[in-house]
Amino acid sequence: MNPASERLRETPTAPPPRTSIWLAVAGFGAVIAAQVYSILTSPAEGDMGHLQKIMYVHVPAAWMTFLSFFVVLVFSLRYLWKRRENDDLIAASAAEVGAIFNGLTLMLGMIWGRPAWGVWWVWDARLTSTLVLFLIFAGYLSLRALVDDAQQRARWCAAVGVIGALNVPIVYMSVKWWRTLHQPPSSPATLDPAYTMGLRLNAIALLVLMIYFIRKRYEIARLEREVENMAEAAAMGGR
Amino acid sequence: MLRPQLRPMLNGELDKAIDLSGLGKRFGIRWVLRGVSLEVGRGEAVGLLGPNGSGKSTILRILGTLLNPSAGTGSVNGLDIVRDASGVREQVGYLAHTPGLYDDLTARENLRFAADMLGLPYTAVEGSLERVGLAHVASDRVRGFSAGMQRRLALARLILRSPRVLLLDEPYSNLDAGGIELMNSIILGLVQSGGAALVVLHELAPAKSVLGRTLTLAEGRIEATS
Amino acid sequence: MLRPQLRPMLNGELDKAIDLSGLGKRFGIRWVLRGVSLEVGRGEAVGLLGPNGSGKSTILRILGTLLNPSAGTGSVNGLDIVRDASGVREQVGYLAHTPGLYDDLTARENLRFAADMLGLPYTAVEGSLERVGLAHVASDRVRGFSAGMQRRLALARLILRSPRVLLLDEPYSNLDAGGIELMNSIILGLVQSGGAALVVLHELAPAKSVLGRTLTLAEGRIEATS
Amino acid sequence: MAWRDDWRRVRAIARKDVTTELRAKAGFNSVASLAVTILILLGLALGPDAEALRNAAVGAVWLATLFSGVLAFNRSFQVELESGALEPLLQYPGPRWPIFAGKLLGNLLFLTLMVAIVVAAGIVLFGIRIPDTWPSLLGVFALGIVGLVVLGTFYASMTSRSRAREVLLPLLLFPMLVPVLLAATTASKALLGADLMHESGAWIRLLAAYDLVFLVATFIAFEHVIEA
Amino acid sequence: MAWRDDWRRVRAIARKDVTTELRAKAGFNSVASLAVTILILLGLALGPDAEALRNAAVGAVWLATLFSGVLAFNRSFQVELESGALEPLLQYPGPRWPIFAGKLLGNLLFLTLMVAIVVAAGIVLFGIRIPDTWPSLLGVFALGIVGLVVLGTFYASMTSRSRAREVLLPLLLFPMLVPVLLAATTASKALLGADLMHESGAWIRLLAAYDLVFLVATFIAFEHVIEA
Ligand code: HEM
Ligand SMILES: Nc1ncnc2c1ncn2[C@@H]1O[C@H](COP(=O)(O)OP(=O)(O)OP(=O)(O)O)[C@@H](O)[C@H]1O
Ligand SMILES: Nc1ncnc2c1ncn2[C@@H]1O[C@H](COP(=O)(O)OP(=O)(O)OP(=O)(O)O)[C@@H](O)[C@H]1O
Ligand SMILES: [Mg+2]
Ligand SMILES: [Mg+2]
Repeated sequence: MNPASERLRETPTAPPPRTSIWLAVAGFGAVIAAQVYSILTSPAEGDMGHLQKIMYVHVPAAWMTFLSFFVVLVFSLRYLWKRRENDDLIAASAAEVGAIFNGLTLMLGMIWGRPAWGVWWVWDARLTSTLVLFLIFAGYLSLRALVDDAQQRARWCAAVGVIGALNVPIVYMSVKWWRTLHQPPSSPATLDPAYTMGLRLNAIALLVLMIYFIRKRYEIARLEREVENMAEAAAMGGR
Repeated sequence: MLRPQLRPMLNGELDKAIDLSGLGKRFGIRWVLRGVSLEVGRGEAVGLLGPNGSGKSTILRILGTLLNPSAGTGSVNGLDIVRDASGVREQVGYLAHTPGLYDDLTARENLRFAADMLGLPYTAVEGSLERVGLAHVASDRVRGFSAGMQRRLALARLILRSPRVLLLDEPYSNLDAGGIELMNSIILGLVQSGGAALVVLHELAPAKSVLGRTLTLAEGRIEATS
Repeated sequence: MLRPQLRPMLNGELDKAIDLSGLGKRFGIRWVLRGVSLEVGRGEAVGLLGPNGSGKSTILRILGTLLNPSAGTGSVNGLDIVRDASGVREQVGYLAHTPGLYDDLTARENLRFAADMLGLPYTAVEGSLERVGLAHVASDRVRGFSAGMQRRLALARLILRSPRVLLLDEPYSNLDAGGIELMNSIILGLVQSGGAALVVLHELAPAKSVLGRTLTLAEGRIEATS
Repeated sequence: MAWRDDWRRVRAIARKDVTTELRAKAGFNSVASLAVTILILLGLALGPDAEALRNAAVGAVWLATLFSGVLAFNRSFQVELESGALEPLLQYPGPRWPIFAGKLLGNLLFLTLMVAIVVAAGIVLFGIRIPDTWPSLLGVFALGIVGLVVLGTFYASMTSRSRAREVLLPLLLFPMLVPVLLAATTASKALLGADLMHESGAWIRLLAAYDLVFLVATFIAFEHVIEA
Repeated sequence: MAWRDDWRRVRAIARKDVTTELRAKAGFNSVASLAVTILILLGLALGPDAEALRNAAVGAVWLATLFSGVLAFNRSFQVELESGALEPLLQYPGPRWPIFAGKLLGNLLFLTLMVAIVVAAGIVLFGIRIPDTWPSLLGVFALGIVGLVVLGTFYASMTSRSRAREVLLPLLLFPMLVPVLLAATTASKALLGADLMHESGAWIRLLAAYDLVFLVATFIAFEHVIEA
């Protein structure tokens, strides 16, 4: 029934990846550099003043959210197809990291919204869909936490991950219509070219950081499995 | 994590009803089965003993494709229990600790549901109700059944279609003298027709007449054999 | 509701640990027990046999104040099981088909909870864990316990406080040889100290050494006595 | 032949679920009356003035359906798990999709009936008046129910096997159902406002797409999910 | 002496419940985030325009609390039933009220935390601004929670023993809680509208009376209800 079930019990034989410290250095370094650059170069924005600089984290964070959830989709599919445990672990790591970026986007957005719009929250399409996205993957994570059997957890979460990801565009569209059918969305102003460069740099920096986080999280997961495999060796060895 | 010596040998396997080699199972990081190898030939009923918590039920559940092994391989009538899970399901009949019946359905409805799922005619139902001696309560809800009555009904469902390999987990518990006789006659009938049975039990007495040999499980391996 | 001849005789009852007279119980309109009268004296362990669905568990549940009788009366150490239900609860220890443990608590936590409810010191807990041979898994969650391990833990909870009257419903099922011995030693210890036990079972073998006499239940009445 | 067997399985499961729902004292009746109760609570909480209520009406109806529907989905698998009946179910030879299809069918019947009742109650309580566009309104509800049931049944097949099903299911399900909720409510509002068709038309198309996507996806995914 | 024993029982039960809630990972976190999810669903269903939302805010907060609270109550007894642990619990000698008191305590802790989170979310999402009358607002919430927990725990002790608990409990509970809901929402609205104290004062007195009555009543009734 299940494709390639033979590999289903196979635990990775290759040693777990060693995420080099340099990746971390590069990530954080790039972030700092990008921040410094963009803060120095960007003019104080008209009505928001220097507050606008939140954007340099807020927006890239949002992009990274989408990206990491795309990773979840890809690797969940791959797990269902190949049934390799690694794919499940990567998907899980990406989901956690994505959730964090998602939360960051929300937080910064709200912190920004308070002075910018005078309220913490508006039921704007982009905001709402971001929030729903967050909920979807909060569900994904609590499901992970709740299932004990490793293979069952892997299969269930892969399914939930795929189906959740499928839903993201539908959610976005529906919320958009929901708004526009009533009044023009009070969504964030689209960008003034003066900021795009800084934004790009920060995006790249956060991208490196994201890759580092996911790899690190994956490495930890793999090490946990290693412990179990050693236990297996001990158990099965004495024969 | 299969090590070479754990791989199955797929040749000359066809005279074996059940064949486990190097079976390992862990829950979390705790290894409950540490390389169990056992064979049950056609026309043989084998008893499986062992202290509480030694992993007997776990073996049956793996053979019943309800659990996946963590290591090693197993096959039923030559079908791999992981790759051909659905094929194995056609062969085995698994009787668990818990009867697993629908409390709000009557005895008859429970069996008719099973018949539907198995693609069998309803006539088979009445027969097996007779056989387990529940015909007189056939249209009572299961909720009110006593422990033993529920075991009997589970047994009736088991023999609805005649499985070639029976996996029985403490089949005699809750059964009265009549029930024990019934159980034995079923096992004997199967064995004589070239089927096989693996019977988990603690008290040998009731099964004396039917078991060819018994294995004993301890520390996650087969220890004694008699 | 009580027919005259079912009324209890309240004199000279104090040497009896368990005394049922004319006990009747119906579920819906079906009478499962139709006038069961039995006595268990101090220092006596009595076996209760009977076919599946004959009402054995029902009798124990009534004695354990979990069910109310539909007719007749009963008393434990002279306390009426309906009027002095709470008094009876102090006396009896009831071991049911199902262990009734908290799956998310560890073995130790389960017993400590019992100790809290009973007003006993925690030191008692370790002792009875030792006694039932679960000390090595004392801090594992019960969820993962095997059938027999759960029975053992239920037993440990039972002997935490020493009840004067034990009501055991098929106490040997799921238990391995060691477990059976343990169970017997507990029953013996109780009867020797002047307590009493009513033991429901199907297979006499494991209990041979401890049961004074056995009663057989059929058609809702006590039939044979040996 | 094989198809006939599978179809028999589907019917068997649907029938069993319906039977048990009708037998179990707290079956359909209770869920339905709970839905109405929730509707009333919403009415009370959203304050007395009639104007606000009429605007909230449609949303309230759908929320009531959602909140009580979740219970129905869980129950449909809970039946299997009480007394471990799921294991025997998985033991039957043959494909697993009939199990899903059967559950789906059962829940569909169940929910359709329930929605009918809730809507009736909503009409009475919130003084909604039925527009001439009621056929397309029916369409909206049908599509909404399908979306609800498909995802609900699918997630229930997992959550009901985990501890804390009654919490986990809504937690996973509700965010997924946001499009259904929005589409259904907005489209219904539009139609009730006797609005121009094309306005709600977009929503109806969205719902249809949603249903289609997830019907296919869940049927594929179920095989993987149901495995032991 | 006897009192000390009973108090020990109360603590033991409360501790056990909290422990299991924390262990079963779908305990508090999930229930809390479910509450927030429900809050958002309400926001979505009640349409985007900010004015309507601000009016609905208080009601939404209370509804979210109600709907997710029900789950908590059921869980607290479900623990007993999962593996027939209720029978042993009833077998223990001594009075039964400590069982009720223990459950009550556990649920009270649980719900207070949850409400705190829900309110915070409500403030952010619906743009509620905190009035100077916040102390009496706190009072309203405290009283509301007590009323909710007392009746919820009591009914759960009955319903959780029937199969369809997740349906039966809200079915019985919600109608009983109508006064709490009305009083809590109206009083809160009054206070948020920075209204004259005496307006909400009446409601607060009502809540207090309600709590008192049912606290006494349930404690008396429990002994009878819990019996096998
Ligand atoms: C909780 C509140 C907020 C959330 C959840 C949020 C979410 C997002 C997301 C998901 C994006 C990426 C959209 C895309 O690139 O497709 C984004 C972009 C952006 N956000 Fe926010 N946002 C929030 C508040 C704000 C506020 C208050 C401002 C400023 C007034 C703001 C300004 C922007 C800008 C300028 C962009 C880039 C727009 C573009 O790329 O066209 N956001 N936000
Ligand atoms: N809650 C109930 N509702 C309806 N009928 C019941 C209920 N409990 C028991 N019965 C009926 O009472 C009869 C006796 O049940 P009981 O469990 O006492 O039998 P038993 O002697 O323990 O059988 P076993 O040896 O199989 O355990 C059975 O026929 C059963 O159908
Ligand atoms: N789902 C599970 N999670 C964790 N551990 C488990 C699980 N199922 C079984 N175990 C562990 O595996 C071991 C074997 O369990 P199993 O039920 O196979 O024992 P058994 O031989 O059937 O014992 P018994 O004779 O008491 O039934 C036990 O120690 C148990 O703790
Ligand atoms: Mg076992
Ligand atoms: Mg019995």
